[in-house]
Amino acid sequence: MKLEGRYTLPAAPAAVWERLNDPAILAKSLPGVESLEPDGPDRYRARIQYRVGAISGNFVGTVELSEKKPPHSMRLKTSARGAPGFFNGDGRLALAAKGAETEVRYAGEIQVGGMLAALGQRMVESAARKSIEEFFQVLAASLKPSPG
Amino acid sequence: MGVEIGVQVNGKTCQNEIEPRMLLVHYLRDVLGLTGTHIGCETTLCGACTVLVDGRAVKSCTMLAVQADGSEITTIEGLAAAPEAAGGLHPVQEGFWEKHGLQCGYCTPGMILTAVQLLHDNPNPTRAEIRRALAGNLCRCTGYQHIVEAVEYAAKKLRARKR
Amino acid sequence: MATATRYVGKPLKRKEDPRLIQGAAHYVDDIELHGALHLGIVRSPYAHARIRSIDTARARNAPGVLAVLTAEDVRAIGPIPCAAQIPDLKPAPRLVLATDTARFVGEGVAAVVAADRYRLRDALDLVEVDYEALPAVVDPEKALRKDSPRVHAGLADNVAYRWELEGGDLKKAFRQADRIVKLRITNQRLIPMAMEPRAVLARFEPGEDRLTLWSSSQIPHILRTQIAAMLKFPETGVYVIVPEVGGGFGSKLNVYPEEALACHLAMKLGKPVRWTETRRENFLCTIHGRDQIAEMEFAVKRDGALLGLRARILADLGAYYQLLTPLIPTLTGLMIGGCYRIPSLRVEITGVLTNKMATDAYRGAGRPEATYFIERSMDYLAAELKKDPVELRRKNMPLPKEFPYATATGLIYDTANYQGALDLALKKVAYKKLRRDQAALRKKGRWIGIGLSSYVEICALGPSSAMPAGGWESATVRIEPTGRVRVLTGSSPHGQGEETSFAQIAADFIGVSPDDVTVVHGDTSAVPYGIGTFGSRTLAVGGTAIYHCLEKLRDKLLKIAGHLLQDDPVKLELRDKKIFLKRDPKKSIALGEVIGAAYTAKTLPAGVAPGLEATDFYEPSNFTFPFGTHVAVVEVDPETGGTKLLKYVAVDDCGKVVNPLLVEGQVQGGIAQSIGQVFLEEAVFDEQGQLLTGELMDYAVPRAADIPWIESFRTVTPTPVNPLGAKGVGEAGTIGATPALVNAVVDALAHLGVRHLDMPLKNERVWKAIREASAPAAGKGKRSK
Amino acid sequence: MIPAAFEYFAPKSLDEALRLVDRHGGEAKLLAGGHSLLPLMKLRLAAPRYVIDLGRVRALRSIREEGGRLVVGALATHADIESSDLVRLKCPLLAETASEIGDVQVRNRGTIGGSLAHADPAADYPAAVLALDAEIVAASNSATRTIPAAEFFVDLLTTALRPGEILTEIRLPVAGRQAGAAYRKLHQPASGFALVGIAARLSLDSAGRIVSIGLGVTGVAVRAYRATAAEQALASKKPNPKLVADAAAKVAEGVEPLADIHASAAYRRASAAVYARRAIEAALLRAAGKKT
Repeated sequence: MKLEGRYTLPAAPAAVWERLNDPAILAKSLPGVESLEPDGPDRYRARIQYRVGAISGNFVGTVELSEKKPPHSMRLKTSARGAPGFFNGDGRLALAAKGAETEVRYAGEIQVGGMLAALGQRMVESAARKSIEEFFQVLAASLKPSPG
Repeated sequence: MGVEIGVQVNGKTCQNEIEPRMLLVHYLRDVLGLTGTHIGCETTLCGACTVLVDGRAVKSCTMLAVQADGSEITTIEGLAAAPEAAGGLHPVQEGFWEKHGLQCGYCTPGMILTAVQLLHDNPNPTRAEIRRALAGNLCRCTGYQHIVEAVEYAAKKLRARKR
Repeated sequence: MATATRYVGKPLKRKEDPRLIQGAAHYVDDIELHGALHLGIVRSPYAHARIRSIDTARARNAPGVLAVLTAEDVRAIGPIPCAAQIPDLKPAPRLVLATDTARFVGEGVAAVVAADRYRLRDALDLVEVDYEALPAVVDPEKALRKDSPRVHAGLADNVAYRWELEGGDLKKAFRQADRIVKLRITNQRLIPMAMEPRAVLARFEPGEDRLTLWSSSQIPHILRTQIAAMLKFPETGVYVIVPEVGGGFGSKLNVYPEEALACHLAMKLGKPVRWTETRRENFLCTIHGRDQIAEMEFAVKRDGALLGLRARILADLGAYYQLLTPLIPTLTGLMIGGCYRIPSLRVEITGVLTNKMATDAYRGAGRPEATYFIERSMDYLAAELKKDPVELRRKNMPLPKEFPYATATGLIYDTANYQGALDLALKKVAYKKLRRDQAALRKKGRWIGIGLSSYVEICALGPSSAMPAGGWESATVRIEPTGRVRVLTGSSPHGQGEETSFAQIAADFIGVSPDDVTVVHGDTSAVPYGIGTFGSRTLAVGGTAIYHCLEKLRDKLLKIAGHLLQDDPVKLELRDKKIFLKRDPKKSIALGEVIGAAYTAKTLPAGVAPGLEATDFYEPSNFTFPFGTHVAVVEVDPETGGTKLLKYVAVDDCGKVVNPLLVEGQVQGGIAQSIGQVFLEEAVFDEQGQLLTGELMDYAVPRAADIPWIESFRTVTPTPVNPLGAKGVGEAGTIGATPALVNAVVDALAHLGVRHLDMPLKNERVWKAIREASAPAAGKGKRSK
Repeated sequence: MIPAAFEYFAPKSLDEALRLVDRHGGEAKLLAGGHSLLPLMKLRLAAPRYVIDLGRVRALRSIREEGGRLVVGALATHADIESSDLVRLKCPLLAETASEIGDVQVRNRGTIGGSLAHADPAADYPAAVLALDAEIVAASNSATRTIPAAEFFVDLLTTALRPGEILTEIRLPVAGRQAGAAYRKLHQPASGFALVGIAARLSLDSAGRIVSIGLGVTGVAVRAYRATAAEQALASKKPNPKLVADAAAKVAEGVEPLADIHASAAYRRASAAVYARRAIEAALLRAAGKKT
């Protein structure tokens, strides 16, 4: 299924770009990611424990950044597999300055398979939206100057 | 690892040590050998595994055996021992036979036990009430009409007996 | 029947029921074998993927696991059989486990054997498969494009076959036509969903070289032959037993990988091996049904006379061929003309491969599709020509005196009175009054629709010349020394009730009670080689084989009795366990005494052999062609698109009836499945080939409250094809009902200009049609999807 | 169709249960009737290490009237609620909603507490508890707090319950005079969940004006919500068919409806309006003492 939207982050594109390229920040912002280990340039091996409400599952997979045009756009791909099935996300992020802030437009596609596709059908899209929302929230938090 | 449970199944006391994750339906079928209770799905929708737990119809695939600890369970094998059966078939069983309420028979035990609860709660149901009460039991063969007639037959017979 | 019918024709209670209503019957999964192991399959979550590697180490070392196998380990097992013979069919062989490529979601890639269900389930998650996802093709029309991914890399494209059939002068028909009317109709993919998922149990006894396979199947003998071939094991050592079967509807008319795998593993591990399908597996990897798209093009006269029909049918076969996969659409082709006089006709079928589970025979197998296409078209034509749908049908139906009737597709319809069934249905539903009520209610804002379908179907499959693996059936009937009658049938009933109807036939012949008759089926070591139960053939074909055996036995009994009574056998009659002189019933002999004589063999007439057993292999001379008319009345909620069935009348003619109760049950059950197809059911895939209706939580089958009270009636036109006069009724409901229901919904929206809707008619689809038709910009009279 | 292994506890009291929840925290799941949790566990979409079965905490199954409110224990089953004379008298909307859940067998086992805590976006109860301004009581080892229904449903499958808390009971206002309520639902044909579920609750003054109204909506969005715009359109007004229809049309205002194979966002939105109107009309009839 296709998803798109926009989110405003409280910093200039350069700062956002920097965060997006920081594996530590990525690991923190990508929902459920427990660890990200480098696996080549702009490519990471991920361990993911995904949770939404009572539903949870363990996955292993990759996170990959590509088609980078700093600090304007990039492509973010995740693919992961586990006992409940697999999911792939392939999205493009476009950054644009909006005053002192940055508007990130995203457009991409989510694909799920296995049990996730069967049972989760009703909820996959909502869960994906929720995950994207969380991703940006954590990213936004990381951009706010820490109090004190 | 194992948990000890004690249940009355069809009037008999059963005590077993089981894994806590064991589903009631597997306890009945695999541990007690009561294979009249069938499994038709894994999502609590088909009703083939329906048994009576303390007199209420329950889908035994969505109940852990440990949750049944201390309960009285009636499966299709034990239905003829119910007082309503008066030594023969239970009137609901009889209705299914008389009215051709089954074809392949796979949904039948669950269907019968659900109907038993219905007639306990509502001795004189309308056809619409019967259909609604059987919403949790799928049948792919009969088209349900003969099942509805089977339940009507049983209702009539049970009412006559109570008089 | 020559004999007095005391039981045939009567609504006897079923003999099979006491065990079923008391939980005492045994389906495969109920059979306990000491030490039986549990088999499970690791399945591809991708519709199309290359299998790079499989790591079985973790699973192998898990508690309770005895074996983990991949395709490498089962190379010796032959491919899944396909019996369909279609000229130039492209090869698409399927092995029991995928070797390097998985081609649909659910295809097996590894097999795990464990000590119990729980350990097995844990271990399945531990098999690690490294897949490389490949582009999948899901839509059959896209699969035909040149740039489409190919399901089988070795094939030039995804076209499995093209098949054509032509009769009459179509060019002339289109030249002479006043109107050419075209309509595109889809018949969506369905999931058969028998209540009992498939189950398999295999045991190998090395001492006897005996391999026993219990399977929830409709075809025990064909399964035996195929398993022997796949495993290269002597067929004489293979014993297939089909115990109680919890419904099939065609889905168990097949040979599946798990049957061969369980046998292979039982031999390899030296212990019984069982496999029980989950419902999810049942949805993913047991055959699907229907999935055809038809482009219908009619040449018609202004007065409604049909001159010609050109039908192009695109059939989605899935990724591989199961037993009959490519054959099913050709049945649609044969029956596409329905019960009408269509002098010229051309059918072009394209079978296409996609990354989905195979389609195959599902209740009706090709005929519901044909009937739906033609009957939906008839209503569409009526609307286009501004004729009453009843009159358009009547005008084109052949008259009873025209039978046997040769169709342009080359079939010979045995016998019929289409008008009789139509008239009875109209009378029972009070058609004229209904139309008046409809008009009155429409003025009050209530949208009622009346839908009609007159069908003919093809049953009693069938002459062997037209069947891939033989169309005959076998029986042995034995009268035991105690007087009990044993009927051994090659058919394999699984809910239809032939243990009762066959006993009724036998009881009448032998002069005993049905209680004295035991019908044995499904055990290949007990019954003669048979074809199985499908295609509404069991009574008409299997029953006729029994009829022939009974005739021989009765003649023999009369011959012996004549000898004992010293009278001419032709003057004797057999009834109530007595054989007596027709003109002097007091002169009689007990049946038991005659049976005794047959076995003691001391007082047999010359030339009569001892014993009382007869076997028959019956080859039918033709199919039979049951027919009927169904009428549905629905109400549509203008606000939500919700539909409600108000009334349903079915008139079916299945020839002579042995047990009306059973016929009623078949008709009602079939109509319910049609209601499922029309309003609820559809196998929905996403673009990557994931089945989104992969559980009962998303695939709706009808519940009790979804079905209206069905008023069912019959006309009786016995077939001359077999001595029972019976035609078959197992699929009639699914064949007759589907178009009646859709026609009713379209009729309810006719005042908006809606002319066609594709199934399933879920609330939203109807709602959308209403909105589009009501919107001022939308332009009335347009088709809506 | 078989859950992963777990360690099992069957506490006999709420205190014991709370101690266990405290000890095992995020790795534990509470089991009530099991009709939300067990299906997920069977499909292995949930695999908790510990399962704490509340079934033996009998006190949580009571249904009683207390301080002018109806108090329903978390372990009350849908069947308990549907058939309770007290609920039918004091809070008929909750009984009507319970009767629309699943099927007989599901209603015999499923519990209100389990359903609310799971917060399935298509569950039925959320609509009713929102419409009724119910309060949800959550206990923990340290304190007991009351959460207004309007704050309870936070997101997809997510509630305001905190780690270590157990939902113990639901407190509901008792229906007054000239009050009426109704639950109207469009069923997802396969699962029986709500594609759209509207609970309407209102009361009238002597002049026939709506003095109080609650509209709870389930199935439409990722979480159940109060349709405040629709409520405001009716508040303090004397209802007529047009007013009701116009108000009902606002029931999904500002909401991004869910979409799946069973219903598009547009259909959910349109159906929500129809079902809202029907629920309000039924509630009005009942408030006027008429049968529906």
